[in-house]
Amino acid sequence: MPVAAPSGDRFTVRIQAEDFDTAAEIAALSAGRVDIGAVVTFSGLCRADDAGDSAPDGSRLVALTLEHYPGMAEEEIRRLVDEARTRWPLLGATVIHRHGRIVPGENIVLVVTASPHRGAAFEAAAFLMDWLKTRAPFWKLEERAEARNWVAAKEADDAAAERWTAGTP
Amino acid sequence: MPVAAPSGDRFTVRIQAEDFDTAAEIAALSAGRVDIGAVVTFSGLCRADDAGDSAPDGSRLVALTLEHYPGMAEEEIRRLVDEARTRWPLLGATVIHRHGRIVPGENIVLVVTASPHRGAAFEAAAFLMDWLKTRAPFWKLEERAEARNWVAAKEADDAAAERWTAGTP
Amino acid sequence: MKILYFAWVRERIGREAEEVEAPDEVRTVAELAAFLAARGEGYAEAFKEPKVVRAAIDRRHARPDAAIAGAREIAFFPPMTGG
Amino acid sequence: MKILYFAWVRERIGREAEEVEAPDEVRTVAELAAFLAARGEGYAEAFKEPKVVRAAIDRRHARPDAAIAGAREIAFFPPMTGG
Repeated sequence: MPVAAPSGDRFTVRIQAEDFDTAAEIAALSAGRVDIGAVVTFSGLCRADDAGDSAPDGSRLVALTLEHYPGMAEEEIRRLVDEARTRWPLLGATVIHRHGRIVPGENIVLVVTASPHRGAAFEAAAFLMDWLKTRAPFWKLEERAEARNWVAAKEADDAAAERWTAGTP
Repeated sequence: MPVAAPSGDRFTVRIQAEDFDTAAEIAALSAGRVDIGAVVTFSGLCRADDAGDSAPDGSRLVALTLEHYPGMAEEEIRRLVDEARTRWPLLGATVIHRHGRIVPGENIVLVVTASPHRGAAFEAAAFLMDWLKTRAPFWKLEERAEARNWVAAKEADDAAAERWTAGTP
Repeated sequence: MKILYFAWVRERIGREAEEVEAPDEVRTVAELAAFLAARGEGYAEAFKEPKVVRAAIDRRHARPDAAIAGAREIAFFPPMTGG
Repeated sequence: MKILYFAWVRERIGREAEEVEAPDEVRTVAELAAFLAARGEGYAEAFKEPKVVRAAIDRRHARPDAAIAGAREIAFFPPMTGG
């Protein structure tokens, strides 16, 4: 569970079907404050050639459908945000993950981190993305002209998450 | 000089007094394309306590004035972007650096990177910021209640830039 | 206890959730998976590579040797592919 | 050639730019800095710690031992603090 936030701290996790507005999320985190020196955002988008190498029929992606575990997804991401807060001096963080059907070019996930310093903002954002990939309970179903397949987890994602490990979250 | 961009590549460097619109810059980079999987933005803001530790009179920052070398600043940042393009598979990048008087809470610098994959987008953005700090010809003059001082370069910034070195840009 | 299934585990079993009373000798996540695998063809298919299927106990990731005593909700699913 | 000064180098010297004809024996950035340092009090103050002052030749960073022959524009400035 999140530690009670010192006043001025802004930490948000949302799981939603709707798209998000990156600019509004940056503004929500940083508006009216003068202690933030660095804001990093990561937007993950659906690519037309997502996992294209492994498409059995080589056809282009029509859409992804993201299934999630509603009771757990938000809780697990909150735990990752709490872990990030123990590691870096964050003044705010926002994670939004969409579910449902998403077509190429659309947003899937947003991570925003704010800190006095750039290193912390960069590292916390990369950490959140790496861990979110391997721990947040979401599953991508690919829809192509001739097939639908569940996307296989990537070993590269496990490796990316492992690089933060000494104490895992 | 930038290599002629393959069609669809979007690389922009701007030095300007005006503020920038992060959302518009993300949109300019990613609108209408389905090959981008990851967009990372870094916004550097002016903090009220910027370099506060070293303020001779401990007073809060009133403003920063950024002086730059107009003929060189854009060229040097373009060289850094070109270097980033040789290192990571970027589909676009935008760097905007402001000059002139900037008060706490305002934007100073924006870096946006777009790539098929998140690792490349994160690393290229961090690389551009680290190198920009130590190589782009900008100088910060602090204005405080009782003093004005040129900000001293930080060894930590040199160290951050050095971590990318094997071949320096 | 309540058991939930997601993604291809859900598709193979053909249901999202069910109430299950496991016998007392089923004490861990791995033992529960083996118990479920014996319930029919879809189950057997879902759990045929038991190391691939992940689990959560009461909405927290759990290892195969985690004890299930006292759990209210246990979920089985493939490796996550969000983000 | 044209010489430019920025930030506190500019302030100490009291000017932004000037045309300078350096004698032939001034061949490197470091030699040019030493030559300029001898032009007066402000110059001496600007270059009193020569290792701190950075230089660019024709808008590219240049080391102290870089040759200045053929340069059109040479700039001197403190370590950069942008970003």
